[in-house]
Amino acid sequence: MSSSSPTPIRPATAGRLPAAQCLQLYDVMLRSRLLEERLITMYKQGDGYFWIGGPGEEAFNVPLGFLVDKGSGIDHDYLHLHYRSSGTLLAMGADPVDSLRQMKNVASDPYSKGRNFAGHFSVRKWNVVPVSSPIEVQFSIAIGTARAQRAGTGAKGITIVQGGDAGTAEGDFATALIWSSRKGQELPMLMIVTNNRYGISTPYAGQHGYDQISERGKAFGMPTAVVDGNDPEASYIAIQRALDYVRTERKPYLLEAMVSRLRGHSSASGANLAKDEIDCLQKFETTLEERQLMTRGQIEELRKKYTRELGEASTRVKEEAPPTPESIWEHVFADKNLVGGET
Amino acid sequence: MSSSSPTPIRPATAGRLPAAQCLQLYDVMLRSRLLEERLITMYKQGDGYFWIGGPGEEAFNVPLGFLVDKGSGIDHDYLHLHYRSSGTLLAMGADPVDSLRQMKNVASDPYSKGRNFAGHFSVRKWNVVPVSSPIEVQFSIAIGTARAQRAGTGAKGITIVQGGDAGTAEGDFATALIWSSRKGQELPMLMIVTNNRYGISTPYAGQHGYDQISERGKAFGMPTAVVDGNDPEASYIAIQRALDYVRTERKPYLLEAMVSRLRGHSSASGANLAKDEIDCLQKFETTLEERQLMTRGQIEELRKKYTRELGEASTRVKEEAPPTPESIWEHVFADKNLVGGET
Amino acid sequence: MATMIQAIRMALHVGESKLGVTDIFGEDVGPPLGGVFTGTQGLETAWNTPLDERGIVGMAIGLALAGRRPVAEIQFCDYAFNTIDLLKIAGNTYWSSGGDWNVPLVVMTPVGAGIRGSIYHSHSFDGMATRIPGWKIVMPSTPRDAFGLMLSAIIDPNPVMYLMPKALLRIKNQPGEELGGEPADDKTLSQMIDAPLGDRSAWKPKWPELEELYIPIGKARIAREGTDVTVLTYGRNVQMSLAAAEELAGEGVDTEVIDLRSLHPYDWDAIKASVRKTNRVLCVNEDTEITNFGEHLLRRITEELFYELHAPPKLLAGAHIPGIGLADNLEMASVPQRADIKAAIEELAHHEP
Amino acid sequence: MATMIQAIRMALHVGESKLGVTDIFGEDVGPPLGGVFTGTQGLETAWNTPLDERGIVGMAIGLALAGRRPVAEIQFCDYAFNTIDLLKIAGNTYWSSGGDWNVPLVVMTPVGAGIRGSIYHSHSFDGMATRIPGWKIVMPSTPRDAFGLMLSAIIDPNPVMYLMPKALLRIKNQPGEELGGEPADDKTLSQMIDAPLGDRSAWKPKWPELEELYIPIGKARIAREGTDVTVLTYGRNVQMSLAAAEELAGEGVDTEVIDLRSLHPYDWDAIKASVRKTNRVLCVNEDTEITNFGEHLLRRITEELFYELHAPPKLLAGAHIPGIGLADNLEMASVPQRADIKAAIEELAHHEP
Ligand SMILES: Cc1ncc(C[n+]2csc(CCOP(=O)(O)OP(=O)(O)O)c2C)c(N)n1
Ligand SMILES: Cc1ncc(C[n+]2csc(CCOP(=O)(O)OP(=O)(O)O)c2C)c(N)n1
Ligand SMILES: [Mg+2]
Ligand SMILES: [Mg+2]
Repeated sequence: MSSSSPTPIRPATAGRLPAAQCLQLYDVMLRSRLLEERLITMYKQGDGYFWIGGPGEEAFNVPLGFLVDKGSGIDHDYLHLHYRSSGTLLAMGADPVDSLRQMKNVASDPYSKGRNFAGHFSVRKWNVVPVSSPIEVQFSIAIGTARAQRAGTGAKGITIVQGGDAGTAEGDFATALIWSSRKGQELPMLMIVTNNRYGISTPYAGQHGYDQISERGKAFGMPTAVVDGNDPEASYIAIQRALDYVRTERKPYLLEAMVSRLRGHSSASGANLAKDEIDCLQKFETTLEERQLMTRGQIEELRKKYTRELGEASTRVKEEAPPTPESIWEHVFADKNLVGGET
Repeated sequence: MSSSSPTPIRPATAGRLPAAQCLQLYDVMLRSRLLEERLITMYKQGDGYFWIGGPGEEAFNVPLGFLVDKGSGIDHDYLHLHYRSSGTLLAMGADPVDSLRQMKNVASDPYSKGRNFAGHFSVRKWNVVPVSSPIEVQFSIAIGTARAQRAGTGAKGITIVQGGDAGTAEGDFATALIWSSRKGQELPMLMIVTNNRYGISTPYAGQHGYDQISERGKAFGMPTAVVDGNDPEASYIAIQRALDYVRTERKPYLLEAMVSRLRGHSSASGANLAKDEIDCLQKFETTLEERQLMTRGQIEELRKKYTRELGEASTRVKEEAPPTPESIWEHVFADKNLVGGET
Repeated sequence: MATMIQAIRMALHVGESKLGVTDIFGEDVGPPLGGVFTGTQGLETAWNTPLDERGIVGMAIGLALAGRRPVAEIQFCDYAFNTIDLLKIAGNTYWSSGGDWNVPLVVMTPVGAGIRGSIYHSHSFDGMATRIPGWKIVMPSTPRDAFGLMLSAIIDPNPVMYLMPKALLRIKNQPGEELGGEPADDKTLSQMIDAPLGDRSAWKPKWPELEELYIPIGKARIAREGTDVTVLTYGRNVQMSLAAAEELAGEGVDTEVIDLRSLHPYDWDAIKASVRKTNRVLCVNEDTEITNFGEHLLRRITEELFYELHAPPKLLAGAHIPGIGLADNLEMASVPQRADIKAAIEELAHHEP
Repeated sequence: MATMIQAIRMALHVGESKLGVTDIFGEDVGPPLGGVFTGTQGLETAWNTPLDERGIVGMAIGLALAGRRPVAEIQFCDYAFNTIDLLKIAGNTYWSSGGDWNVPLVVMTPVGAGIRGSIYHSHSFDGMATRIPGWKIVMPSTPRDAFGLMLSAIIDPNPVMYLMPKALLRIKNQPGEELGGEPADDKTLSQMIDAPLGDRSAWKPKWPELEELYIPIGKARIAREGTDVTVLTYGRNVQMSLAAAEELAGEGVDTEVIDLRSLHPYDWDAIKASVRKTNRVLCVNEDTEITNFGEHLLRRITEELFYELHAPPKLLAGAHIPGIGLADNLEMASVPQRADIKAAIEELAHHEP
């Protein structure tokens, strides 16, 4: 399984992307969805203890992954993601089998060596800092990578931080707003809130005093936007606009994406299909069909192919070795300054 | 030393209060200022280890004290203050000698039994919850008394919480904004920021992305206002307006008062007179003279009288007994539910 | 026979209907979910908070100061570590104000490993909690104690931390340990008080008439009497220690298992009496082993009962590493398992001075 | 002879000018103040943060992840308790990511009593810090160690907590303990590196050319050799213990004082060797006594060296109460004083098995 690199071409029709790019987005959206479905199956079959992930966020997260300036160090983008970001990782070129490994918590899991839950990515070579379970702490940490990028080397690297809607009630969200907007010390940071209108079971209504989370940014003098996160083209364009601003102005931007939560919060709430949510993948398939970019047959073909590949991969992963008991003592302290360039 | 009760009369001239009320405000402002000066003297003479207090905030804090609905329990106002609130306490009727006791950390200190720093009030019978040193935590705690008052008994009791400008960078300030403005669950809470444009040594500029702290309230749909906290009449009127709103609407309000810091941050920074700050007391004296409500002679007379009284009181306090070593073990656990009405 | 989580829910019901509890709140605590472990389903006064643990603890303190009776939940103790300053304030307000304001509140939170919860759903909180003076701290190991400790926590005029051993939330009372008033049949109880799957908007629980039961804070329970070795433990490890003790009984080692139930104040008399009898002591808990509450117990035992000890006292605790890993091997190697407890007891029993 | 706070400042200067330190920050750390204890005056890379400890710790982690070398200050450790979750993340990121990202940062913070700091400027942090795996923790008791431990902390690829004993910040090096390169005369040093009173906008420090000195993390210092009793301590209590030991020397008790310097990892070899020699051990620190780091040390000593002990090992620590009161009587009764240490050593020395 491989991934191709992005083709950031300006759309011909307003709000539309070129055909090739649509197909490219669709391809990764589909693989991302099927990966999540495979993970859920693994969970249900007892090949993992917990599932959480991003079905319903592909139309936003996949474009994000394509637009990231991928690389290592302050000249490239840092990503402080949360646990629904498989679409972003796949678009960046992650191998889905590694997600299966984390699900099965085998020793070969490159993200955590069998230590952490599914969806908890860590890819230093691409500046993807470890996803950690506590909600919103990434917003307090992101200001640090952003500050490192502020002085700047002339490169366009920025910091991207993402979290859910309910999590913005934590003080860490306010921390990011405050530290990123200090006058004369602004930080090059794109803050993304993926709003699925829920925190586990708690609906948005009655939890917030504003209609959109993005309103929180206004007092801080930063540009804000809300985008339909179920529309991959609109998302691509909105992300690109936000990134352009942050890369150029070296100042913060708050982007809110309205997304769906297609399988509930996590396996703890059953991971069953939510019937009352828009499915961005289905919607985009209809669009592609309407524009005659793909036929239903081609779609089914592709789905089958990826489903088969993922099925085979999961069979292989199940045979991989678990971490040893003694391995708990590994990586308590570092001997080398890896982030400082030592190897 | 005693205090008289407030006379909340609507001002005759716009932005002006009736003469009697001006004199009443001035009286407490003066006593409050002289109390702080006495505390600083005690500190400088070695009769206390640390001073922090409110010289420069009298024109705001004294009116606040007069406007509080004073009493015990949810039918009255709860006060979550910080360490510059002596003016408020004196206006409510606190005996200045008790502040001297806390300064000298004698056993008779009613606020903390010699345990806490000066300015750390606690008066359960008036709903003044203990001032604690960590900045801004009062904003996270205040939502609780406000929620208890939300359901309401028909009474007008509300929660008042106050802190400095720099402290609003703590997540607790955001917590108060968020929890107080939840749709359908709004809290009757007046949030006050006394903005002296400093956090210890750090100036406002470059620490905030907005010109006024009050802008932070706007995203939450709550009314906000900025008042000249060096003008006791303007402050009185602004506080009254804010209180009226909160009492009636049972919803939050954010009020920012621009105040002076006349003796620096605390004794740690010398407690010396700041020359470049407006002195609200001097200013108000000039006003009173101009309006021919007081003569310079009367002012000097009053100042002398209070200075003498405080001097005598401090002499007495110095003779009072320190807490015993064993007393450290007292009040670790309560046997009775005092806040629940047990006596 | 109620499970532990049902017992907690029923205790909260007694709390709100008879003991003046006014607010039961936390993330996902109110309808529709009623708690991620079902602990607050169907309760009258349960409501959902914003996702903000600092707000939750602050809210609890404020409500308490205003004379209400709050029970706040932190969804997992793993997420309480940004509130330690506020927990300290709850614990120091009565003392700092020289006895002016007490702070009667309960914070309940699930703790510990045993469910493959990975790095952030396996934390223990006993080490942290016992470092915060001014709090009482309890931790049940049976549904009956869970019920009785909750009622005691609710009526206490101080802040009480109620630690819920996650791995035991579904265990049932032993026969003879029933709560007064609970239906004999599990299914009946479940139909009465467990929320149905699917739409719950019209559902209302039917609470059984329960007898009030107060397990006093500060009193341990001798979970098993024995003469050879004392095991001091609490929560999840009580059940494990009892199982290990039963195995060892067949091998001629007679173990006394003390379930502390209260971590602060703890039952020093019970500990002392047991150590005087067995002269050998093992302390078991799941928290990381450096600066561990068991080390306090053992330090005090060593200081005060030095000449009673016929073997070096022993601590069996969590590995001192940054987290508990997800894979079976990792979790099992990170916190004490029954076999580890058994081996430690054996070693103590057979130690020749 | 540098004071401890001058030594720290000079170490930070060496850090930023030679060891790659890029950011020294915290509340009031930058100009004009340069730290509430003057620790960061005149440093090139010092800057002021918003009043937000969570932001400060988060910033440090983020900077570290981006390959910079941050030194963050929490103005008083009393205000670090709302950041424990973030400190845990700094400590677990390397482990959680299976060795992918290390987090090289230093957090420095003043700790302890001794200045009549009342409830919120007297806290200790050793109990808390040692409960957070993945951190190294150091605490100097002399200016020389303060300098050398800071340099070691800066070059370490892990998070290092640097605890500054508040009461010792103005003490001077003993003769023979000078830093290589510091001017012999105090006044000269002060004129070179202490910011003037009043307007400082034009002021620049003149840093002496200092030799680099690395006190290894994990190595204790035998502050005083002795044969009768071992005192294990660190920070402020080292000086007190030495004074007590000197008094007792006149009374025929020969005390060994071990200054741990590193709390994690700690120097088990040095501890073991000393206990084997003296057979009597006292642990002294200021933190509250329940779930105290000293209890870990004593627990391990008791477990591993039980038969070496000729007297019950003893802990002298802070009273387990919600705060340290302001009045002299209160502070003195709340944390160990020299007389308490002396009495405890004496008791151990004269204990008859
Ligand atoms: C600090 C913290 N508190 C609580 C939790 C438990 N928890 C996990 S996900 C979640 C809801 C998050 O909602 P939101 O931020 O909207 O993100 P979403 O899952 O909807 O994408 C909660 C409460 C947590 N992980 N961290
Ligand atoms: C949580 C916390 N962090 C740091 C401090 C130390 N400190 C005391 S006052 C202060 C500045 C407060 O500034 P501001 O909020 O503007 O209030 P002001 O003193 O100016 O009235 C600081 C940093 C503290 N008391 N609490
Ligand atoms: Mg959500
Ligand atoms: Mg200020």
